[in-house]
This record gives sequence, C-alpha cells and structure tokens, in this order.
Amino acid sequence: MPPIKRTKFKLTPEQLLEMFYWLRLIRAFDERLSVLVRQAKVRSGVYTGIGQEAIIVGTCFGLRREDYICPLHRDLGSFLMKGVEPRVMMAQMFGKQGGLSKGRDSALHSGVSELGIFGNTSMLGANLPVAAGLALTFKMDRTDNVVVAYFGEGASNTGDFHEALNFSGVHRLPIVFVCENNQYAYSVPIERSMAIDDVAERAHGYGFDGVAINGNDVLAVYQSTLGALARARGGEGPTLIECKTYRWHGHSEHDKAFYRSDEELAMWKSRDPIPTFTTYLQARHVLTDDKMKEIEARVAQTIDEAVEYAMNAPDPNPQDAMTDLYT
Amino acid sequence: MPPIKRTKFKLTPEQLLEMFYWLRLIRAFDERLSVLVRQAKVRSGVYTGIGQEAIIVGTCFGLRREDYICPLHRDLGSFLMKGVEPRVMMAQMFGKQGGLSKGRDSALHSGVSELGIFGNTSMLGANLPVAAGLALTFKMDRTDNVVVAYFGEGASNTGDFHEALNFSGVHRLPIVFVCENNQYAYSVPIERSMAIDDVAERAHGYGFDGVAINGNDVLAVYQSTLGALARARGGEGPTLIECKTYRWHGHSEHDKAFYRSDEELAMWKSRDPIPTFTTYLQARHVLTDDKMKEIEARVAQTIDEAVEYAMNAPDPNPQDAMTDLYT
Amino acid sequence: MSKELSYLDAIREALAEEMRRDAKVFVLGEDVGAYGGAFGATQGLHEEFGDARVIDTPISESAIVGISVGAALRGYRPVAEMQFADFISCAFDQIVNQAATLRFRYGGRASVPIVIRAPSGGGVSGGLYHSQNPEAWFVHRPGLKVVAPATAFDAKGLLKAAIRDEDPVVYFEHKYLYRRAKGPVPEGDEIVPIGVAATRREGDDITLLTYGAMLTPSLEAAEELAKDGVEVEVIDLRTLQPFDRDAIFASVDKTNRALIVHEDVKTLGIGAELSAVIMEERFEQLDAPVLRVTYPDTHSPFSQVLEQANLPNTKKIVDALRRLAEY
Amino acid sequence: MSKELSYLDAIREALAEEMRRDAKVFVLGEDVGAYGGAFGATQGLHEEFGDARVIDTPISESAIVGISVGAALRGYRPVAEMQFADFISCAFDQIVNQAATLRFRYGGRASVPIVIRAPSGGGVSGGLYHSQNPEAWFVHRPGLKVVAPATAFDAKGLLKAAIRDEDPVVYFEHKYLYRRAKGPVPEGDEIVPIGVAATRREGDDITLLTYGAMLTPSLEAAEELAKDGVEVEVIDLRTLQPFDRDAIFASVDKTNRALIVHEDVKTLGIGAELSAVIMEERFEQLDAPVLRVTYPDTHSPFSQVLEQANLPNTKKIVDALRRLAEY
Ligand SMILES: Cc1ncc(C[n+]2csc(CCOP(=O)(O)OP(=O)(O)O)c2C)c(N)n1
Ligand SMILES: Cc1ncc(C[n+]2csc(CCOP(=O)(O)OP(=O)(O)O)c2C)c(N)n1
Ligand SMILES: [Mg+2]
Ligand SMILES: [Mg+2]
Repeated sequence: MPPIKRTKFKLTPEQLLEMFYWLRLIRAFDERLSVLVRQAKVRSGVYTGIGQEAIIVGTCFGLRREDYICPLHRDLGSFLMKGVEPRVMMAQMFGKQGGLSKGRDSALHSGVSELGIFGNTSMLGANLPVAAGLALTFKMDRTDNVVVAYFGEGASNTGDFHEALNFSGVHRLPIVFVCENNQYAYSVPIERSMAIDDVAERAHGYGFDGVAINGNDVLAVYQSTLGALARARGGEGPTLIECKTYRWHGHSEHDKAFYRSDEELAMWKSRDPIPTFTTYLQARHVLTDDKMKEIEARVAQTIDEAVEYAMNAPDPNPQDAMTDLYT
Repeated sequence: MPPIKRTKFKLTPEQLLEMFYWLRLIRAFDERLSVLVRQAKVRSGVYTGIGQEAIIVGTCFGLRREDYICPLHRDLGSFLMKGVEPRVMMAQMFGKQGGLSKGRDSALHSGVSELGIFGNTSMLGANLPVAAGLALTFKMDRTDNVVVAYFGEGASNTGDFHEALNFSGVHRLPIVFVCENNQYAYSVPIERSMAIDDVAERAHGYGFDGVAINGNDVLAVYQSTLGALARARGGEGPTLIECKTYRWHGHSEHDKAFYRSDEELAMWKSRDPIPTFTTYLQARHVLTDDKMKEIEARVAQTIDEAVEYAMNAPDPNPQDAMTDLYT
Repeated sequence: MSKELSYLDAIREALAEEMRRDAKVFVLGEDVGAYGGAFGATQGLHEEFGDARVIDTPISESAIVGISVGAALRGYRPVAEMQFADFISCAFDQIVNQAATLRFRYGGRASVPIVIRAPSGGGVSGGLYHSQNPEAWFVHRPGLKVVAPATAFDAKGLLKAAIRDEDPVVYFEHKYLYRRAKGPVPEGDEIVPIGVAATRREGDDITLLTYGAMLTPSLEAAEELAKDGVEVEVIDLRTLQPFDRDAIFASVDKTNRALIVHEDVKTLGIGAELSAVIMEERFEQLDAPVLRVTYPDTHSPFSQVLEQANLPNTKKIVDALRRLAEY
Repeated sequence: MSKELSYLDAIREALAEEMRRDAKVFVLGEDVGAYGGAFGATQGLHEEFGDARVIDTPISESAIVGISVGAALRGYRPVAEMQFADFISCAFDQIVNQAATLRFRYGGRASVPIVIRAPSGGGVSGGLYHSQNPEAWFVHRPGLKVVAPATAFDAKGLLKAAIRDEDPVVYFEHKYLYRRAKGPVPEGDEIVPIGVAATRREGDDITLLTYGAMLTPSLEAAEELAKDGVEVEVIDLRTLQPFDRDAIFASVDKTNRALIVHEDVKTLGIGAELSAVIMEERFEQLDAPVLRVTYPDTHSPFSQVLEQANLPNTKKIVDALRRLAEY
C-alpha cells in the first residue's frame, strides 16, 4: 500500500478557495456560538472546535455525499460541510423546533441519514462501533463508499474504541479513523490518560496503519485523508490518522481551562491553521484581497442569517414531548 | 530495561521436580474433571486447560504468597499453585458446601484474598480492571508485590482489556499480563477475531513491552515471567507476555470442537509441554524412574483423595440460599 | 397447517425464513457462524447464507450492538446474539443509550430496527452468570421493546415480528425451554404481534400473569386449584414492553384477583409494574391484594439444592393462589 | 453544633473528612484531580491529599469501577465518580456483575466496600445524556445499596455512611440540588444511616413517598393541601435499596392513602416496587389506590418547553394529592 502521508494530490484555485471558506465559516460559527453562550442566548453546553478546523475541512473536503461521517462533540463544522444548512445547525444549538432534533437535543446527537451524518450519543467512543456497522454495510453493498469516524485522544481510552477498531481491522472495513488529539480530555492532559506519544500507535494492534500528522495543516490533513480514502475505497481496509492539534477554548464554554499555561496556549495559537493556509493561498495568488473580502462577507452573512433564523424559530410544541420515541 | 526473554535464571533439582509435579497434578486434575463430567458426576460447565499447563506452572512458580493472581476460566491449576487445597477445588467444582463459594458457583468465580487469588465473574476481560486495582494498591502500599493477570486471546478483544491495560500503563503498575493464546475463542479462530499475528503487539499501544513466547515451554514461560516480575517489582511497570499454546479439549467438556482439524490437534499434541520438560529433566538426571513413580503416585493419590472428599462433601443447606449477599 | 418443533428449532426456523424473505436481515454474534451458536440457534444459517450474512464476531458485546445500530441506519435488519443474556450487561450502554434513544434524538427521522437475542433464565445449573433474567432493566428504558416467548409457536412468531419491527427489540429466549418446550409452530409467514398477550387457560376466579419458563408451572398450579373448584385464568404476557394492558384489565375485571409469577427477582421485577398498574387502574375491582411469586432478591447459585430452593415452582404458585382464593 | 452548607459543599466536606479519618479512602474519576471535578465536588482534595489519593482517570468508566473493586479487595475504600450518572451505563457490567455478586460468589469471605458517586437528574437543560435518573436499574440488582440524598445534611451524612459501609453503594447526587439545596450539615462524625427514611412533614391524611429533587415540590404541594385541611405526611426515602419498609408502613397505617413522587420514568421506576409492596402488605388499610407522579416514559429533552412539560412539579403533585384526598 502506498504511504499515506505522501499521497499525490491536486487542488484547483476554486477548490482551495472553497477550503478557505469552510475554515472561515466553521471558525466563525463556533465563535458566534461562544458569544451566544456568554449572552445566555444558547443555554446548552457548547464544545467549540476553535483551533481544530483544519481537521474537519481536510477530512471532509474529499468526501462524497454517499460517504458517512461519525463526528464527535466538537465537529459541528462537519455537519455543515456534509450539507446541513447553517440555519438548521444554529436552530439545533438553540434547541428550537427547526433543529435536527426538534428541540430534543441542543448538541450534535442528531444525524441526517440522507446526508451520511451519524449523530452520536454523548458517550465518548460509542460512535465508533456504529461507524463500523455503517462501514460493514458499505462492504455488504459492494459500494466503495467510506465512513470517516472522529474521536478525541481521550475517547481512545474507552472500551468501545478498542472493540470497534478491532472489528474494523478483522473485516478490513472502509473506514478512516480520525483522532483529534488536542492534548487534553477536558482537564486531563494526554500524559495522564495514556503512556504513549502517538494514539496512531494503537492502530498496529488492530492490523492496520496509523499515522500521526500536523492537524493544524489543512493540506496535510487533506493529503493523508485522500490516501486513507483511496485505501478504503480500494478494499484495503481502515487507516487511523492522528491529527495533533489544540483546542483554544475551554472544554466547554463554561470551562475557564486554568489547567493549562498561557505559554502553551500562545504556542498553539501561533499554529493557527487559518493564517498558514492564507499565506499559502496568497503566495499562490489564489486569495486576492477582493476574494478575501467577498468570502468574509459571505461568512458573516451566513452566520447572521443562521442566528436570525434560530432566534425567531419557534420552540417545540409541548405536545411533542412524548412523540418520536417509537415508530 | 533488560530484555525479558533472555532473563538469567537458575533452578535447583528440587525446584525442577516441583515444577514437574505441578505440571502433572494440574494435567491430572483436569483429566479427572473431564471424566467426572462424562460420568455426569460434575454437572457444571468445565473448561479444562489441558495442553496449557506450562503457562500456569511457568507464571506461578516464581510468585510470592503476597502476589496476586487474576486467573481465567481455564486456570484451575493456578488456584492450586497459589495454595488452595485440591480437595477444596474439587468440592468447588462439585458445587458442594466445602467449596470456595459454598456451592454458589461450580467454577473459578470465587477467590481467596489471603492467598492472593481473585475470582472473576464469567465476563471475559472483567478481571483485568480489577487486576489494575489490586496492583494500584500494591503501589500505594509501597510494596514490591505483583499482580499476574490472565486472559485469552479472545478476551483481548473486550473493552475491559483495553481500559485496564491503558490505566496500568499510565500508572506503571506492577502487573504481568499473561495472554494464553490457544488459537481459538470457543469456535472462533484467532484470524476471525483479530487482524494481527501477536496479541503482544497491543502492549505497545499502552506504553509497555509485549513479548510472544512458546507457551508450551515451561522454562521459557518461567524465564520471561521472572524478567517481567523483576521489572514490576522494580517499579518499571507492566509487561504483556503472550504465550502461544493450544487447548486439547473442546471449549468446554460439552464441545466436540469439530471446528478444528485432526492435523492441527495432532501438531499441537506433539508439542505437549510435559514430555519436553520430562526429556530435559531426564537428560539432567533430575528425574529418575523412581522419582517419576513417586510423583505419579503422589499425583494420583492427591486427585483420588480430592474426588473422594468432594463426592462425600455435604451439599449446601437450602437455608443458605439467601445468605452472603450483603455484609 | 402447522408442524411440531422445539422452541430452539422454532427460533432457528424464524431466522432462516426471515433471512430468505429479506436480504437485509443478517445475524452476528459470538460463535453464530459455522458453529451454529452456543445453543445451536443459528445452525445451518452459515451454510445457507454464508460469511456475509452470518458473522462470527470477536468477544465484543458492546461493538456487536453498536455495529447493529450502524447497519440498521443503512436499512439492514441485524439480529445480534448475546451468547448468554447475562453478558448483555457488557453491551448495556449501546442498548439503553445508543439504540433506545436514536429515534428520539433524531426527531423521528430515523429508527433502529435491530433485534438482540438473549438466552436467559435458570433451572439449568448455570450458576450466577449463566442464569440471569435481565428483562426488567430494558422494560424500564423507554425506546426499547421487550419480548419473552414461552412456547415454540411464539418463539417463532415473535422473533419474526421483532425482526420486522422498526424499533429495537430485546428478545429473551429462555434456555430451559430450548428443548423442553415443543409444540406446533406457524408455517411460513404467520407472525405473533408484539404487545398482545395470550390467554393460556380461561378462568373466572383468579388472574395469573406470567411469561417465559414460568408458564408451565403456572398452568400446573392452575390445574391444582381447579380440583378445589377455583378456576384460574392464566395469561402469558409474551411481550413485556409494551405489555398488554387491555388483556390484563379485562381479566382482572372478571376475576377481581391477580397473581404475578416471574423468574426474575422480586424487587423491581416486571411484577412490580404490573401490580402498580393494576392498583392504579383497577383498585375498585380488587377483592384481594395483587401478589407476586418470584425469584427471591439474590443471585442464582449453581448448586441445585440452592437454586431449586429459590426458583418459583408449582407448589409456591399453588400456595399463593390458595391465599388469593381464600382471601 | 452545625453550620450551613450547600449540597455540593456537603459532599465535598464528607469526602475530605472521610479521607482525613481513614487513609484507605481515596477518590478516582475523570477530572476529579486538580480540576476538582466537573461540578467541583472534589475541589481541594488533590491539593490536600495529592496524586496518590485523588486520581484523574482516563475516560474508562468500566475500568474505574473494576479498579475500585480491586482496591476494595485489598482493604481500600475507593470513591469513584461518574462524571454524569448517565455514563454509569458504560460501567454497568462491573457494577451489576463484578461488584454486586462478589460477596455472594466468595461465599461471604470478602466484600466490596466501594462507593460510586453519580450526579443525576434533570431540570438543568442537560438533555438526554446529562439528565438521567438511573437508580432503578441498581435497586433491581441484588447486592447493591442505593442512596439518593435530598438535603445537604443527608448528602454529607449518607456519603459518610456509604464510604463506611462494607457493601457497594451507588450514591446518586442530584445536580439540580448542588447549589440550590442549602442547609445545616452535621459537624464532624455524625452519619445518616443507610436504610432509614426521614419524615419531612407529618400528616394524618395522605402519605407521600419521594426522594432527591422531588422533595421540595412535594413539600410545596403538601402545604397547598394543608390549605384545604388535608395533612400530607411527606417521607423522604433517602435510601432506595434497602428502602425503609417500617417507616412506609407505619405512615400508611395512619393515613390509608399513599402517593409516590419521583423524577425517574414511571414504568419500573422505584414507585412501582413501593406501590406493589404497599399493596401486598397493607391492602386492607388502603382507602384509595396508591398513585404515582413521575417523569413520563420517555427521554429527557433539552428544550425547556419540553422538559418542563415532562418533569413532575408542584401542580402535578397537588392534583394527584387532591385525587387521593377526594377518593
Ligand atoms: C463515556 C463518557 N465519559 C465521560 C464523558 C464526559 N466528557 C465529555 S467530553 C470529555 C473529554 C473528551 O476528551 P477527548 O476525547 O480528548 O475529546 P475533546 O473534548 O478533547 O475533543 C469527557 C470526559 C462522556 N461524554 N462520555
Ligand atoms: C463478555 C463475555 N462474552 C462471552 C462469553 C462467553 N465465552 C466464554 S469463554 C469464551 C471464549 C473465550 O476465548 P478466550 O478468551 O480466547 O479464552 P479461551 O477459552 O480460549 O481460553 C466465550 C465467548 C463470556 N464468558 N464473557
Ligand atoms: Mg482531547
Ligand atoms: Mg483462546
């Protein structure tokens, strides 16, 4: 099998700009959510992925509509890239009727089967066996569709992680396992939750490749994902891609994150995926100032409209409290 | 850390003969159980370890009374080596009052804390987190005692295996994880339950060493165990020793094991740990014909007495059906 | 037209027929493949349907259920086997959180048509980890359906209904009945609807509510009372969630007396809910307290002296019925 | 002498005092270390007792409980924290099979003095995975004790009792009460015995049985009825397993009417058992059916419109009490 990290790839200027748009939109969406929490307009626990956007954009960009994603609690951006309207995601976060769950949930626990999005429970790691089941059916159907399953480094310590990756290895399922290693599980730094440097190491215990990459480099993430997708589509089974990254905000918006140093945060903020990519796009003259303005405007407008919609969306109807339990 | 497999060791003739005695006793105990099941005198599911005795003898021989073992369902022999009287184990298998569980159980689900024996539930892998907890207290107490935790290759696919080994790695706990890889989990061959050659590989995902050895060679097992024990006692944390072996009988005595070939069974029977060790002892003139007769007689007598005792032991008292639930 | 089958063969036939009828139905679990399952419930399926639809899994109960959920989301109808109902505790989170809540959290846009087969119950010298009756845990959890057939006819008809149901169904098959319960089974496509009880014996004096292996002793006890001229109406619940309120109330309205018999422990066994509901809805009609004959609040011991002392039996049921008759 | 504390501070104080009193007491769980726990229940403990006795674990609920069992077998008294009671499903097997059966299967030769703290309950916009009330599952399982304090006083006294108890105790602390429930707490060593209910309000007309966060609305409802001259006796169960039968019967003998109020769902919530037991033991004394006010049989939605529609409240309790009064 060809090495993952050196996969050949080519992106048109349009594609590069689209990637940039997604980075910006996802960042802006989370930043707005953060504000809305401080304004007590969003009342649920919000887990932003600010600082980790390159992972979502790099892994989702090469996906088909038929491919399935199994996101974790920070991956709101993957819902957007897979086709959920921003306004619907915003209504979901507000717990409004117009959200994916009709107000039953205000987080990412609700999926959209037609778009290939699985909404997990809160239980970390629990999305991974489900991902294996989805991939198993792609194999049964003899399609070359792929499942991309996300998890944090902390979730890689759950029993479900182990059982799911082992099964996926045995059946050489078409899955790309994406570890978002942001160095912490809530307050617990990785050194207190595992005795290894790279979560990627664990893949070898399941009979497939694991690679550790810079998760803040959207092109590197895209490149390795392309390689892993090709393997999966080609029937060569799963790959684990560990993306080293960092979450800028607290675990949730209510967490002050005193457990980490300003130096550490500063170091990681200097690795912000967006400026790096911007520099590249400008060097290639793909991102002109006009284009930049245009994209920023589009992003701002999209978010404003989404918030507008969500704020004015109706609350669920109390009569619905008891519906949708059984078919 | 010095390599595990080449650990220096020395055994006196007396020790070597004692090892031989244990191999024979454990084999004879299981063989008698097998007969008792066919005679419908033992009514419970019996899981013999016939063919795997070298693992138990090699791993238990170097243990202290204070060390703890967490056996699996085939490891009756480890109870004997850790100090439970054969007659008590036999009464246990008969479900008699005189057994470890007063008839509540007829298998190895009952332990003896004073002897450092943990009795697990039936749930595979569930003994491993408990082993980690025991080892944690050895560390807290600043003793240099060690926990030896056993599991089958099949059980290494459970979530509990993963969570337990990960925690043990993080805290560098004094544990030796012994995988009895007998090629099958009930009817399922290893190739259908994991995509790797060596379970030992998994240790690297937890930050400690894993080695795969010939589990039918009692001296090799003893040698590697000595090395792992030294590491654990020295505060250098866990080691996983994978012992390649084979179970001669079915999964339980009720299993005809049609799922494997006569050739395969013949190949593994030719690797019987006892003749190999006998040859060595005879070559070293440690095991004379007289000694052999003497040991065989001792073994036969011990088993006969145990069966005698168990058959005549009283059944539990129906009044006790409701006791021992709460303190 | 119908033929005689054992309860176990009825299960096997239901699986085979459903797999022939619907290519989306597949089975997975430990040793369910060529081996045909620990109890033989899947015998012949691997031969007929092959590896892709009869899947031997690693020892990973949690993953087995999670994989089933994933497959169900893509239109498949997985039938997962727990080797023993006792091990369902290892899959608990995937059942009560993943499967039971999915439709709700998706706002009704998806459902989870999975069946979890769980061989349950005692009276077979199984000891504490091979005799459990875990049904109440699942009856307590909204979003799940729970069935527990007592006859070969229902074993087949209910399994077909469960497989065709759009919601997750936990199907408890009683080990004691596998070979002991024989009887006519529906040929071909006849199903037994979920949620409908069966009156096994008519009577005007006392209503007896039971299910599973307790049906036979209940019927025997009813015959005993008939000798004293007391006619007991024996209702086999068949479905525990949702249970058949109409059938229960109709009978109690006639008899004004009710006894509940189950093998599960007393405290918060399903009898508690039945008793509470009858009290709430039919207080006026009751001429005597609703009584329960159940397993006492302890674990299932191996020793037959102890287990038989604990199990409900004809005599215990007769005594309770007499108490009600004389009340 | 006593002082005012919040429910949360009372828990923290109980932990600190017990850890000072007994060097064998230690706490483990996710983020319980320097961070002080997701809700702050372990704040200050890491500072005072250090890494060895305040252990941040990986995200491994099953291992957290298994490790606790192992430590308890060596004379330690672990207090394990589930970050939310909802995640206790991930540790289910280790609780209901490992911990709950150990004493039984050991023939009474060992017990498992562990405490599992589980922040439970709704009314805090937690949605379906941060609002659960899982107590009934554990009340149903023999070998476990279950407590659920409603006041700061009991939060402290019951936690101390649980830590000193020889058997496994699941301690449900209601999130809604953490900061809202304030009151005097016992200084120093006073404990609240497990198994003893508290009469919060005396009355001769109706018995109201409740616990946890439902105590306050129950007392408010009782005051409402007092205006109509109906005196409701409000009993706070405090311990759910074993529940205080004497207190319940004594009150019912006086009032001849009973209402059960709990936040858990109705079907097989603890109210079912209480109702059934009152029927069995006090049928003659009942002038009206025992009624239940509970959460309906569905999940807990995020939207406050929906959650508030489902939660029991003063009005719903008043209505039920009136029904009983007028019966
Ligand atoms: C089984 C389970 N245990 C605990 C939690 C509580 N919890 C939510 S997020 C989190 C930390 C997750 O860390 P990681 O997996 O690294 O993802 P990250 O939040 O860092 O992106 C914890 C402990 C949970 N949701 N599920
Ligand atoms: C959690 C769990 N699932 C299933 C079983 C049923 N079971 C008992 S032994 C066994 C096979 C175990 O294989 P392995 O771990 O390799 O040990 P071996 O029997 O080969 O020594 C199975 C599936 C169990 N005891 N526990
Ligand atoms: Mg993380
Ligand atoms: Mg094996």
